[in-house]
Amino acid sequence: MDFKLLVFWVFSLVLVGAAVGVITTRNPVQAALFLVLAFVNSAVIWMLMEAEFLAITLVLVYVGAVMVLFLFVVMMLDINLAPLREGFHKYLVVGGGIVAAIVFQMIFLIRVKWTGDDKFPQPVPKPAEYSNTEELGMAMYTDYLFQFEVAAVILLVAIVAAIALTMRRRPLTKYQRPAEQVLVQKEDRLRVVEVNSQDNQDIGSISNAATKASAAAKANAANHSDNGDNNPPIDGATEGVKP
Amino acid sequence: MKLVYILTPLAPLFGAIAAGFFGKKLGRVNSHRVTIAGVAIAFLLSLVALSKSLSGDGSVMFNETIYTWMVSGGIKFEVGFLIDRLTVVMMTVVTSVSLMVHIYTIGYMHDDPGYQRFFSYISLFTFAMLMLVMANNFMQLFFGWEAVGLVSYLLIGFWYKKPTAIFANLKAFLVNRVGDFGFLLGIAAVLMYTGTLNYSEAFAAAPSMVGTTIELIPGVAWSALTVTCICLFIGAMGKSAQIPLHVWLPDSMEGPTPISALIHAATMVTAGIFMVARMSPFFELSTTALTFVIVIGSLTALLMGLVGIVQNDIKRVVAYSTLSQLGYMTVALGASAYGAAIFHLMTHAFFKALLFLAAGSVIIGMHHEQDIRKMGGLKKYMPITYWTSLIGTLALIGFPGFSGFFSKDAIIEAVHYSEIPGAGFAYICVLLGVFITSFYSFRMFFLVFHGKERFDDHTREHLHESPKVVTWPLILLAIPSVILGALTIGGMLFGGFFGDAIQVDPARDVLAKIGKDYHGVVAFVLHGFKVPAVYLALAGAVSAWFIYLHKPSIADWFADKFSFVHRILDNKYGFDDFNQKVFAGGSLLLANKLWTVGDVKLIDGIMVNGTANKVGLLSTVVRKLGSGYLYNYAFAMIVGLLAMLSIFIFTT
Amino acid sequence: MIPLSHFLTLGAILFTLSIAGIFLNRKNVIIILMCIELMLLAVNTNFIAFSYFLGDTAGQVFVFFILTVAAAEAAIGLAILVVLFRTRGTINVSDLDQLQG
Amino acid sequence: MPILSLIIWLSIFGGLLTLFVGDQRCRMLALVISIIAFVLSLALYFGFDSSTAEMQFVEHMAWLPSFGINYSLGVDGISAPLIILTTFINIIVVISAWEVIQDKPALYLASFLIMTGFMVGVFAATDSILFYIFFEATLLPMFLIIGIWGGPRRVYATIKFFLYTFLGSVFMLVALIYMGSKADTFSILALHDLALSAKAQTFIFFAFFVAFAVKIPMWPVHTWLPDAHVEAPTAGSAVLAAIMLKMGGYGFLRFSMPIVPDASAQLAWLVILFSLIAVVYIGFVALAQSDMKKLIAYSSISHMGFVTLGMFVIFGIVANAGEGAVASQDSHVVMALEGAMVQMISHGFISAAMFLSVGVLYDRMHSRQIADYGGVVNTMPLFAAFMVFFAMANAGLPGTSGFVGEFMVILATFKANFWYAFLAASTLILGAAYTLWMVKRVIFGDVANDNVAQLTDINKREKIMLGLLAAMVLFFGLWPQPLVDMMHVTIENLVQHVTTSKL
Amino acid sequence: MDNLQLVAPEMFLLCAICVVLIGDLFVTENRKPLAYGLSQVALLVTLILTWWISPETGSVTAFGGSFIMDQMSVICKAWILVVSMGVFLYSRDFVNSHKITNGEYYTLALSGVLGMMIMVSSSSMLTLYLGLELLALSLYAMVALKRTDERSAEAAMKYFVLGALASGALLYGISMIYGATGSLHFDEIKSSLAVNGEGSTAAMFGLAFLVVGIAFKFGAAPFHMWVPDVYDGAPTSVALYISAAPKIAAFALAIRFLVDGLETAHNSWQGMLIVLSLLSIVLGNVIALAQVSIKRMLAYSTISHVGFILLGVLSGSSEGYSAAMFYAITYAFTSLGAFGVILAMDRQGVSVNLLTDLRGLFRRSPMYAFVMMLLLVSMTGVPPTVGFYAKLAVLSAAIKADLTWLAVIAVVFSVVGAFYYLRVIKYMFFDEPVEAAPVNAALDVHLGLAVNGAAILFFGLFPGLIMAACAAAFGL
Repeated sequence: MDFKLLVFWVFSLVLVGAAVGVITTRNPVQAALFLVLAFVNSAVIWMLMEAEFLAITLVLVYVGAVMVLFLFVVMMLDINLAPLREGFHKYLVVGGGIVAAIVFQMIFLIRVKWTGDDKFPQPVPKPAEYSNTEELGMAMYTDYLFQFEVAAVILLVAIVAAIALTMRRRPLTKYQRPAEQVLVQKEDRLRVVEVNSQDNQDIGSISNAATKASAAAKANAANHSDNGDNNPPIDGATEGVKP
Repeated sequence: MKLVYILTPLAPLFGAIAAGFFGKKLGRVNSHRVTIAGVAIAFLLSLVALSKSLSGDGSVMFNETIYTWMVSGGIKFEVGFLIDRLTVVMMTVVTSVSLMVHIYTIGYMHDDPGYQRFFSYISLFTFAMLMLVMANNFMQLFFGWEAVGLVSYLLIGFWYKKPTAIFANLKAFLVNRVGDFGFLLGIAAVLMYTGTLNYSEAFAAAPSMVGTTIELIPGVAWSALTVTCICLFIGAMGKSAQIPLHVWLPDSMEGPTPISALIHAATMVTAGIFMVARMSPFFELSTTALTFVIVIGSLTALLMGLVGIVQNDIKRVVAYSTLSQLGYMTVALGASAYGAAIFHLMTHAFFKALLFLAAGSVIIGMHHEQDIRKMGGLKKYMPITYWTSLIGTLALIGFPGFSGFFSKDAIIEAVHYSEIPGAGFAYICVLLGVFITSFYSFRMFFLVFHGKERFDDHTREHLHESPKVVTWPLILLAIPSVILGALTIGGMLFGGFFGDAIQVDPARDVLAKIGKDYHGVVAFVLHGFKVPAVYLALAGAVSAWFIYLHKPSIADWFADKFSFVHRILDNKYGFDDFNQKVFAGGSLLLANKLWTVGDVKLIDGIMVNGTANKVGLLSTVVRKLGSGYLYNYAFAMIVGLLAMLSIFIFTT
Repeated sequence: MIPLSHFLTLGAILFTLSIAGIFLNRKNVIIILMCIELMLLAVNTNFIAFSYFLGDTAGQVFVFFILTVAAAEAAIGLAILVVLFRTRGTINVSDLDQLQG
Repeated sequence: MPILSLIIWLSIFGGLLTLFVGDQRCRMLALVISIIAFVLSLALYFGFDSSTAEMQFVEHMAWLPSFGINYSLGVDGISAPLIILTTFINIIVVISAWEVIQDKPALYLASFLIMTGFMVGVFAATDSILFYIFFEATLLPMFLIIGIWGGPRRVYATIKFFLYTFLGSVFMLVALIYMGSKADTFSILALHDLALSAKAQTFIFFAFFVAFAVKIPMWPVHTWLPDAHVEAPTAGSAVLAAIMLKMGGYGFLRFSMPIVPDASAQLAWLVILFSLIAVVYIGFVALAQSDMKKLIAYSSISHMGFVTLGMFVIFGIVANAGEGAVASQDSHVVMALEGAMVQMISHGFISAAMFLSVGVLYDRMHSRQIADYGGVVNTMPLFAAFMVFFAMANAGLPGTSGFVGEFMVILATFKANFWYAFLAASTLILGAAYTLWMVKRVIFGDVANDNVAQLTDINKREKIMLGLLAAMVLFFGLWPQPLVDMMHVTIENLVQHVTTSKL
Repeated sequence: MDNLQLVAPEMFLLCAICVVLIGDLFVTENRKPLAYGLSQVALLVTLILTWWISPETGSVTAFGGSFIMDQMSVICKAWILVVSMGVFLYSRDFVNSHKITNGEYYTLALSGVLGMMIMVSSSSMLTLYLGLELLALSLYAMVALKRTDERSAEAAMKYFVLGALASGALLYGISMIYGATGSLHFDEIKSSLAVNGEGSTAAMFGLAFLVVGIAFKFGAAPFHMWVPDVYDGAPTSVALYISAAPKIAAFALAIRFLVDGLETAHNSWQGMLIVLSLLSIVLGNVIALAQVSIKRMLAYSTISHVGFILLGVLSGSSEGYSAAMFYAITYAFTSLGAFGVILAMDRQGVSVNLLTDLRGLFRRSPMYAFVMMLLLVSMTGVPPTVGFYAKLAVLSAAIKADLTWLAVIAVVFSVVGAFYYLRVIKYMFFDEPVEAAPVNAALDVHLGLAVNGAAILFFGLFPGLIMAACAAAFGL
């Protein structure tokens, strides 16, 4: 047996096993791990087809990023494991039957109906200096420039969507307002107060005023954080009055 | 002359319109003036036509189209007049009787709030009847046919507050419609086989119909002529109240008396007789049809006379007498003695109108009491009415010398001579009928005018002879009732008077056979004493005298002993009950069933709403597919995918 | 040598397993999301196989973009999942039946 | 001058204008528009050349060239009388609504005006798709009229009405498209000459049959009509009976018979059967009604049975005429068709009149139950006279227009089969029975109750309305010739078409 | 023409998206309408640009043949933009009053529009896929955008999972077709299939999956399950968005794949589409009968209309395609109006969910009732509204393709459909209102709806205007 074929068989069997694991396990963490296994295995199979760049990407992006994201969510949501519902097996029979029928049809079509193997002779080996990455890169930034841009927009949309959907402003969180901070004028922050040093009572009143001002500022900040979109008055961001 | 003919029907129509639409403005007096003037003009013009006709040779005087109503598919629907001897006789009878009735009405309806309306109606009737008799085509005949039916409907229901009146008028209209139904089919048959609606053309084409057959029931071929004639005759049965379509006529007595006289005795009911006489070229070609006619006629003549014996309403007695007399006429038609039928029609018109108006006079005198059991001895209070009634009654029973005698005897003789199947039966019937006629006529006569006074004192105080406007028409009608028969029998029956208007197969021209023995009026009267009819009539009169004046207890004894027969007669053989239960009730039942079961349950319930409900039900079931569960949705998609794949696999 | 049909068969099996996972799973939406990733993996395998046997880069490029989109999809999917969890307190598939009919 | 377009669009835009002028001034405006439309339609009569079967007042404009659909109008002897009838009835409708409709009169009148435009369009269209468009478009205003101003069960009635007729017409649409794709044109006249196989003809026949049978309506798809009539406001019933039903009859004449003559001949027995059932069965059903409008509605169905009978009986006549007879010269064939047409026109007047008469009573007593009435003649003598007159016309009394068509059809039918004529003629009895029985119970007799005692006789407006109709009924009863003249040549030409096999 | 010049509308829109996104961050709360205004301006300019650069005749491609500008794409884009402008107009007040994050809503919506534009203009499977995903992702997010609403989240989740499943199937199909033909470009696929019959089995194999993807995007039965749930659960403004322009995009998707790419396989996909079309028409109409929620009712109605669109497509003739295009375009417009009325009514804190909420609208605001009636009548397919011609056109195409039986079933079920449309009219016109207050929408919404209704009628009288354009798009 050809070594490559052996590799294919081994990895693809593990791959299928991992896939079965994904769909049958009850524990989402296990499922995620099965999926990681599947990805890694298929990366190997992709290697067999000389798609090195994509194989690496798969491992990096998928295993490294996406699956981590999945795990994050799994952990974050703290989902309790429930037993399989009654009647699952009954359903399994019907569903399994349908699935079997589809698999059967697909394989029948691929292997019996469409004997395309002679149409696709084994590809000639690439020369030594061939770089899969380079070739993909060339294609990507020339022929597929437009699609590349679109893909970028898709990512943008994903970002916007993910943020729009999940970001929430907790009522008690305090935020900085950079625009307002930048726009702050000296007059907003500084108030020169005439102080009559001889009059004790005056001093008392000043310190009173200062505490009042800072209390007001705090109240303001608290109010604003209730609704982050509010546009607070400029002086709302004062840090208090310097005596 | 064309103008004369056009004016004849239009004059009464003008009167009718004037009185009908402008009656309020015209007022009572002017209304009756204008209508009477209209009818009088019509009468005079009829006389002009009559005189011209009598001076002619008996051929058709006028046969022209006045205006074309419609032409469709080459078939002309026209309004036109055919004036021949038959027509002029009818015109004269109609207008003269109508004129009398108009005059009489002034008195009879004097206090009625619908005075103008009434005049309008009877003038309209005169118009319609004239259109009917003057028609030269079937379309116009049918028009007149239906129009007189309409006026009859309106007049019977003239007192629209009276429940019995509005019941009677609906009944009259519907029963007439049954006849019209046959009549229309007859017309359709004529049109189909002759291709024309014009009399002369149709008659000319009639012989070509001999041998044509029609399969009403698959496999059984009927003579087209027989079918046509019977269909036409069904029309006549309706209008002329032959069994079993006679039921409307007694009830129609709910209308004012002048109407009973004009429409339901003298003119409208004779339309059927006239029509069959007019159609003689057709009827002569079908022995079967004639047999049918004669049997129906004789049954009517006998059975309706019998019912007359047990009636107590003065007008109803006369009405049944009318039915019976119409039966005579029909018998004459069946015996191919068309002339005799028309002759009897004419004499009957006068004496029956007379009888009705006399009855009306009695009713006026009795303050609208119509039960003869509550009368008696009126002779001394209403002499004119008494004497004219006597004349009418004598004419009716066919007392020798009176007009009725001539016409009735002619019919009896004609039947006697006739060889058509059913003639023997008819002969027996008409002979019996003579006795019965005489019996019930005098029964009524005696009960009303003789014997004890059975009314109360209050009535007696007001009891007096009717006003002149009532009595004069009586007198005027009494005259022809006496002399008309004698005057005209020779000319009308045996002189080939009708010319081409009536065509009789020479082989069965019974009138011609009688005519051979006819040697003048006196001889005819004398000859009358040689046949049983006169004696039967006298016997009837005597028995009536014996039973109702001499020994009234016999009547009760009879009623007791033969209660079964009495009940049958009282129930008029159950025709009314039968119709009411089976036809009216059955129709209503069927109607309700068809509606509630057919329409509401089957069509609406099951088909329409049922389908809608099924779809709705389906909807509520199918919507469960959208279970809300993600895996079910996904599953559906997978099944869909499988389907797509399968389609692909199994189609390539 | 490995024939093309082997790869395709592998892809077909993976694909079918993943859709089976989508409708067999009644408990956890997050596993469904993983199944979707698995499905894309199957498709990618197909593409790469074709690209390899056709000697055409386009297939690999396509895979690249699929990976990109899949990442975006995962992000949005998880975001929706989070929203769902926040509002409903569950991500049990059988509990998502408010909308039906 | 494009008279047909003018009538159609004057009515439609006039209707819209009426909607916008507001409830105060809408009545006068609507009246003026309806009268102008009528006067314009009279031009169709006076300018009509009755010596040709060609389309007249033709207008043609490419409209949807990619589909071969044209805006083409024209009238012949069949459609011109119907158009005039439509515009005439419209005037009556406007008059009838004058003070009766207080709720949104502008919308009410606008609906009727717009509907008139559509209905004229139905009769004037010579492009089959254009025909279909107008045919369908009429549903909508009627739907609203019944739904908004109707009686208590109006929703059921109006939805039933809409769905019934819609279901019928969609089949026709498929048939039209099918033929259009075969003929590459939707011109009706071109479809007349389109060669079609026997099988295709049968399918097309049924498609048309369903559409028109529902519209006319024929038994057993008639049950929408009583409901719609009963619930519709008076004028709605009048228009429904007077015009909309005629679309079905017109459709048979314009589409079914000439386009699929062989199938029509083959299946004529079916139509005749249904027609006779309509005459007899429905006649009985009418007898059982206790609601005046329902009774008249059933009577309408029964009368329309004569229309279909007259149309399809011609195949029987032709069959009976024997070998070698030329159908178009057979007087009975022509008479049957002309009878059907006359019956349609006449029924337009009579049924409208009957419904309006009931409306007059309803406006006063708010009841349509026969049992609630009795002795109306005592308090409303003039009205009673009208009612009896129209009842007589409904019963087919000679001298009224109701007689003419029935008479012709029965006469002609006899030639096809005695029993056809026999059953058809039974309407003489049944028609009289249900109509006059109703009249007896409503009009005659002593004053039945206090409500009747307080009735007031018809006012000037109602007099004009009923008087106009009575005049028309009488006119066509006494002189149908102008009507028949108008259609004669067209009918002969049609017969030619219908009796020429396409196979 | 220059590559960049050809994609100028898309590029502009992309820039505008960024501007809206960023601009929204920097404006203060009381000037939030800025995002709305910017979006409208962006759409308008894009529309102008689209017309500007559209070729007179024929088609122009760019970016190595993966982007195409032809008659069809121009018309579809123009309509997508116009409809989207309407969508924004009608949903503005709803978005404001329901506290849906404003800037994100418009950003995502515009991204969706961009996705649709890319879809209709793509001439390679890759471009098409990316456009599709751009649209789909935007939609998933938009459905969930009302974050506090659990129904909204549930709908989004369902939509997302099923959508991903469908796009997976679509991708699988694409991969098979790619394998069979060796190309991602439609024109090459077409020529390859025409030459090389052998590879067609694989292409057909892929076709089955492709059809699943297309059917899902359309919402055709049995891939329709998401439609009612999403319409129902999503904020009304988003439901409006989904129901309108994406139908045009879905149509383009079908045409690009099935006609531009796989027209030679017409016989194969016709059978599949017949099943889809039939099921959609039957299920859509039948289930809609039982609905009490107006949005669900409209959803099922949409499904049935999709059946009609497919009816045109499956005819496999240029007439059929143009008919389907006409149908899709006019339906988008009709659906827009219908949701527009619901949105306009929604504003006074009275949510319009049930059909009965429309009760007595005629007495409250006759104009809205009439507009709604016209729209519903158009959906029913009764002349003289534009919906009739749409049905006429697709039926005509189907009949010409000898599918008369299918046409008959379709019309019969459209009669079933008439019932539930009539029921809505019944509520609006024949029933008494629960509350008498008239609908009080902003003037421009008022105007927009009036124009919308009038257009239904106007194009009902002069359908030739659009029809000619649709015909021209397919070289007729």
